[in-house]
Amino acid sequence: MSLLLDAPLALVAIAVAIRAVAGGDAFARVAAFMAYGLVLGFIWVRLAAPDVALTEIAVGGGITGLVLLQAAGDARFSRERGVGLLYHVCAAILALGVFAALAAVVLLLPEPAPSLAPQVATNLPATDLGNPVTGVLIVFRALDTLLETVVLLVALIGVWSLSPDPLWRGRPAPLWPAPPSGALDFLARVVVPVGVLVGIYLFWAGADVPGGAFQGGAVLAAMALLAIMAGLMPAPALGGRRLRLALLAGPFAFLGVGIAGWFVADAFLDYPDGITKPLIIAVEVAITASIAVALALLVLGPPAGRKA
Amino acid sequence: MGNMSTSDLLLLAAVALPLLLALAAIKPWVRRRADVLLLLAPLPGLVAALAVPVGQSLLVVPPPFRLTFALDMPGAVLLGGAALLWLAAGLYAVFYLKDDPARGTFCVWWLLTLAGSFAVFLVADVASFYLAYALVSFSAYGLATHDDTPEARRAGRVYLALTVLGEALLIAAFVMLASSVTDANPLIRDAVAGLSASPWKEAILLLLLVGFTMKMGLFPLHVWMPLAHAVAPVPGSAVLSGIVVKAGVIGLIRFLPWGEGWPDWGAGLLAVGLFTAFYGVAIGLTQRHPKRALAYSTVSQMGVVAAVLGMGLKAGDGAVPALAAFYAVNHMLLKGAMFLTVGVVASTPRGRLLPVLAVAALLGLSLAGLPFTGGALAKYAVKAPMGDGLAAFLLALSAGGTTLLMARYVLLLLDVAQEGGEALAPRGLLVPWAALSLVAVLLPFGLFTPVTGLSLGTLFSLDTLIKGLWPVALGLAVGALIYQKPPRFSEVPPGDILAAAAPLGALYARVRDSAVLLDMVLRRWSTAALAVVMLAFVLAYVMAGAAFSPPITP
Amino acid sequence: MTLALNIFTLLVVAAGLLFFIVGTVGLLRLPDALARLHALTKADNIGLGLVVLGLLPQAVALWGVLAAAKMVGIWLLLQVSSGAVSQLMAEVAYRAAQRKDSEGGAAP
Amino acid sequence: MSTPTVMGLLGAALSAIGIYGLMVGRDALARLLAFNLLGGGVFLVFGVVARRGAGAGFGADPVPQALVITGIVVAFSATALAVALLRRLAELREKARAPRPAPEGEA
Amino acid sequence: MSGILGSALAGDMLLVGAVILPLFALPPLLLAPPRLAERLSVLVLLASLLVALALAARVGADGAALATFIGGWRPPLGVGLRADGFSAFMLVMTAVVLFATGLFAMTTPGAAPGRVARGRMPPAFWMLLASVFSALNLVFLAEDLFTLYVALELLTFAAVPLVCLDGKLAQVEAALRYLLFALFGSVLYLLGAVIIYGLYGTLDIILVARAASASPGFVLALAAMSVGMMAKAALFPLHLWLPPAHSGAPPAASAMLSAVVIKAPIFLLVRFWLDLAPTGLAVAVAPVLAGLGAAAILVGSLVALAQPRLKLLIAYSTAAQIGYLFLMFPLAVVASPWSALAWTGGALHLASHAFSKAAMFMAAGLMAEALGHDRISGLSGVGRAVPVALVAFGLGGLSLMGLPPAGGFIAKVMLLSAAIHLDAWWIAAVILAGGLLAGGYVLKVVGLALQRPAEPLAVRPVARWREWVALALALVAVGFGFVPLEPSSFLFIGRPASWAGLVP
Repeated sequence: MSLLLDAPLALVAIAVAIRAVAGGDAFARVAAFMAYGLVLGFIWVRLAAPDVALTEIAVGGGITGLVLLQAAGDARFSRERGVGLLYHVCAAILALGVFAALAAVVLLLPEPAPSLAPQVATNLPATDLGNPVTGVLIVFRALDTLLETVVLLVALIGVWSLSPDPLWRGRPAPLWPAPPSGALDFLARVVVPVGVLVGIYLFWAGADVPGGAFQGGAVLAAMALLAIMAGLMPAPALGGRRLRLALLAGPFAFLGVGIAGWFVADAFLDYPDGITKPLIIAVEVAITASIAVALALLVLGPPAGRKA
Repeated sequence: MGNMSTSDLLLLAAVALPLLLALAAIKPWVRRRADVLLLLAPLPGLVAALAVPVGQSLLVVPPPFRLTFALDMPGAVLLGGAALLWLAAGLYAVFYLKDDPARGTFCVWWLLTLAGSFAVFLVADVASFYLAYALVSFSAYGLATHDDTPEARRAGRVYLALTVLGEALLIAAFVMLASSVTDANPLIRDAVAGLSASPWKEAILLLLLVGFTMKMGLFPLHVWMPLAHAVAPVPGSAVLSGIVVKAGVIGLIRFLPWGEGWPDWGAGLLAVGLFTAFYGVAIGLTQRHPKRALAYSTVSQMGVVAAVLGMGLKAGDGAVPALAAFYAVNHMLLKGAMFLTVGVVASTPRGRLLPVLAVAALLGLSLAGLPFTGGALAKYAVKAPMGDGLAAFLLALSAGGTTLLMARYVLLLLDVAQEGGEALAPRGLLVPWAALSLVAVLLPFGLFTPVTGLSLGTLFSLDTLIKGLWPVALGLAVGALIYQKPPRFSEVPPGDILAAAAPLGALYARVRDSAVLLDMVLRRWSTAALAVVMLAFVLAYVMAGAAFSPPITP
Repeated sequence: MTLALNIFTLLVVAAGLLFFIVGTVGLLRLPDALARLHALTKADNIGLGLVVLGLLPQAVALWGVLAAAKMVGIWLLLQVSSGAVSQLMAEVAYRAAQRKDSEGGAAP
Repeated sequence: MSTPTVMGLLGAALSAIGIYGLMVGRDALARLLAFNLLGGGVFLVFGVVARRGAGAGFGADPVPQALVITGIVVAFSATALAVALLRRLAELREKARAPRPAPEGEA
Repeated sequence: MSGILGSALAGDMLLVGAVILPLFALPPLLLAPPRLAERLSVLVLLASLLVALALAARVGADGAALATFIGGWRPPLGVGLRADGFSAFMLVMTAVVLFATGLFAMTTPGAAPGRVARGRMPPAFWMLLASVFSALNLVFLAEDLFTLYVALELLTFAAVPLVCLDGKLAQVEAALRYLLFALFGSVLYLLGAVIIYGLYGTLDIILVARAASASPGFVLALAAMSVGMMAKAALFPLHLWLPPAHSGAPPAASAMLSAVVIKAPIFLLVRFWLDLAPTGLAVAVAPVLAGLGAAAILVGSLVALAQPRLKLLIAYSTAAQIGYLFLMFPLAVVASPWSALAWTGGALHLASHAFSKAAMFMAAGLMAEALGHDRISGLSGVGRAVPVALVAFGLGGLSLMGLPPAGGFIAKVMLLSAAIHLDAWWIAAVILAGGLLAGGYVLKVVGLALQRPAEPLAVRPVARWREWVALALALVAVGFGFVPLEPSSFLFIGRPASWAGLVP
């Protein structure tokens, strides 16, 4: 019975993926990729992983698609020499080989896969968290998430380093070329408040139900971008102290709590028993804030060297 | 380091002083007083050669580095001769280069080569020998290419290419040699003792022979020597031809297994040596510049030394190294003096040339082994191991050839002489030249008995006189005959068979261009991405082969 | 009682799907961008409205009234965003068409 | 054919398409899209492994889910950096008035 | 030493501190004025160097690997950091090179503040340097495959912008190509990681090694992960991004990229094939790795000889020298006393290459700054302009050629004797040929530089102390020449890898 729903989803995903790879107009390929992101979101729901579905749609399909849309116009500048038919055939054969190998592995992987679910279940109460995924993210594998925020920060520094403005005081280039029209203004005025509410809810509920810092941060970033595009909010001056503090808040709050762990608890990134939940929430607030700012700034791009 | 006896100190200073002076010479104000440095550097080496008892060994750095110096007979003989030549050539160089702007860098290279040459003669463990050998080889490049002319650069490139090749061969040989001994850096003695037991003894011997004979300039790897010695400034080529070449000789002396006989390898070395002796003379006769003639004479004389060592290796006779060293020292001093003569002749007017030519002739005849000269002693010393078969006759014949070449050299000196002017060559050149010539002819007399253990008396017996005389007489007769109507020899370009190596250069260029083309293709994204996936399959296939079909090999 | 609700859901959701199909046919068949936008936005909005309406009773039965309210909220949000977005796309299409005319149909 | 198995085969298919796209892509955007497709496919395999590891009251093993969330955000920052580079390259090429790079344009 | 440093807490602090301390340079760089921030970040680099040294001392003193668990959660659930002898060695090497790079890139003290002084590195350089430092330390310490993935990504995102700091067209193109190919590599690595998790339910290297068996899934996982790392390490057929990227970057950045950043994927390959993979598989694959390494040496050196520009020559030399590290695999995986020597030789070559390559790139940068170009043909006479830089370049070249007294020589001798004893004659031949070719391109440059220029050179002033930084690095490479010729016990602390009872 479930095949009835899974097979079409799979076929749509493959069709969209082939369209994204097939070539032709860059804009169409990016649109296909955004559809791919959404379809993957449904598939993650089918795999009983709502947290990942949210992330896939918000970050994988949404903001990544948005960033790729910006690049759609410039693709032609990096076009290299085409390859002959023989190459295409070889590539196809190798791709089929990869498919065969991976399919064999997926089929051969032990059916009741060896899993850490029981261990997470037994240790979750110690973290006062309801949502196991957030538990893994913030407590059991806290180092990965800490590094995650640092990766975002370094990627942003990398994007900024491309600008001619040595001290990055300027503002990024405008997202929407034309002066904001009435429809955009109306859309922003209605959707942004709702979006911000949803973002904060997503982050807040993340402790016990699917949601979390990344998903909430992504929605908040999207709303900020919409407000900037509609002209309700000026594009931020990237040299601003408040902006940079917000950027640094996530990773360094997490680091601070981690270092405190040595003295208050018994290891780096270990939460003292009494106040685990509030401490985690505080850390998540900082992380969500810096993720939202970082994602938005990554889409906005490097400072354009103008003070305007 | 506390209980250093004076002789230990001397051994250490012989190498340490030149290195320190070279280091100090980096400072410009030290470089300006370079002449003092050049004189000071060889002194400890000279005193060490004379004063330090043979067989003295000094552990400079404790194991596992085990940098040890040891003075055995060949080492002492070569060290003493080298120190004398360094001293004389140093004094000569100070005057010869006084108006040369790049005098400073020349002095640095000079001091480094000096330190390297002393270290090569003294050092007794494998790794440090390689270090000293590399030091003397690479700093000699600086001396050779001092004039920075296009020919000098070409000669330098050829020299470097062959030197790096030689280093690669030697490191392979040393690694195989040292691996038979367990500890990290064995003494040369122990390593060579383990040679016959090691499973790769043929490979080791081949690599050692090729590596060291390349430095000695034996056919066919001699091509760099005429090129390098001709372009170097006079004191530079005196030292290059005299001392740097002997690094190959001491290498063979240290690393060949003198204990047991290796008839086939010995015969091989003997054959190559003799062939080179005659080949050097033949090509040398066609040269039109005295320095190139002398360079080919060095090739020929090194052939003789190799022949002597070959006979020793064939018979497994332990005494041969000392005799060969004695012969080499004789050649070192004579050749050094002859190169300085070229410089002296270049600055003496034609009119006053006679005395200089006379000395040059004497030096030439001494090299050829004219009785009553140092050279005769050297020839006599090596006569014993050569026995009296065909090899001994050929060796004597080569002496005749050398006489012929020396005659040619003296004639060529005439073209080099200055046209006009009255003043004799400046004293700065004359004094070191004269002193060196004197020492070159007389030193063998002093060294003969301590090295060979025979008394001087045997030298003057009738048959040795005749044996010494006929080759020289033959050489002079043929020279006089040729001189009447000199046949038009077309000059063989220096590095004679190098022209034959041109296709090698073309092959290298083609290989390099195909590598560049391959790199260009591989650095296209499409090829690289394909390569990634294919590589993954190759690895998986290889692993699958090993994992699922149990390896058949036991 | 639940049977009636199930039938109601089936009917209303089927109607919704019908509208989606009409919208898609409109997308494929209609000649220019503006007409396609017009068809697509209207048909999909109504289609989604019907689907949400159809699923309301099921949602109430499964997850309670709050979830149902959230579904209606989703529909409202879609109304606003698809309306605004289709207008923006219309503006872009219109400006592109104008530019094409002013260039006298020069090569795009 | 349970859901995880179908989705596992889908993950394998998407990875194959992604690798094909990376090999055949002629410009940086095509390669970037292919990279994201490949990433999506690999994360899907993670999801399948998670789904098969369900137990102890969870619909799917939470550890791979956390890894995928981190992976998606890393993939996004990679894409953002690549797009910034791509736009900067286009800007420089346009400023240099270089003609659209000849087919054998790259160094 | 064992007092304050001996306690478990201190061990934890050292391990975690090595990873997070460099990141503390980021806040001042973002918030404080650039000149002050630059000084603070050099101080942070120094502090991180001290932490690395203390860590190495502690590992040496204990004689056992140092381990800690993030948040107290033991693998397979939590993530462990572990410093065995080899990783401590890499930590210290990286710390010294990066601290020297920091000194080299620092503004000349007392230079004109105001306008960005010429040659002053933008703040981005310092932030990226700190991030590279932290990422490298994590790569050497992390024991979890996914944490390693995130560390590699952090490393790539910090390294790519370094390539195009000058903002020229060719450099941005090189950076984009580098990023895309590195991403291709890391997603393949991820593919391998997911299969391993599917098979064994854990991503911890030591636990996987314990459970590993030669099943088809594990074979595919190892293949994918190894090829991913080869792509990031620019091994021979996959080296398309390295020459333009490393030669385009500013001198301080290219020194760092070539010396240490390229070593992280190689370190992981060593960890995969010597710790993770069952020896049966490792013995099967090692000749393939060595074959590619040999091809890298031969083709890389030949192409380096044909390069007209100095920085490209050195970049190709990096592509070639990487080949040496892969020659080590067949010698190190086979069980024999000589494999320990080969292993030590490989590690020593890795370190001496890092120091000499950093010195050579810095020297090349200074020469280019002094002459205004880096065409090799126009190099004659640069010996007079920047003599100390030329000496640094020469000593670095000495180590590459494998001539005494440099570290490269000892490494070459170790690898040679291991190759000869294990009858890997072709490896010995390739090592010797590599030394010859390296001699070719080093002596070509040094020979040209020593020649007297045709006409007097217009030389721009260069900060003298920066030359001494390059010379110091070259002297460290020479210093490695005095390492004794026997397998070093420090490198073997904590091998074969195990959690020593800490983890069930």
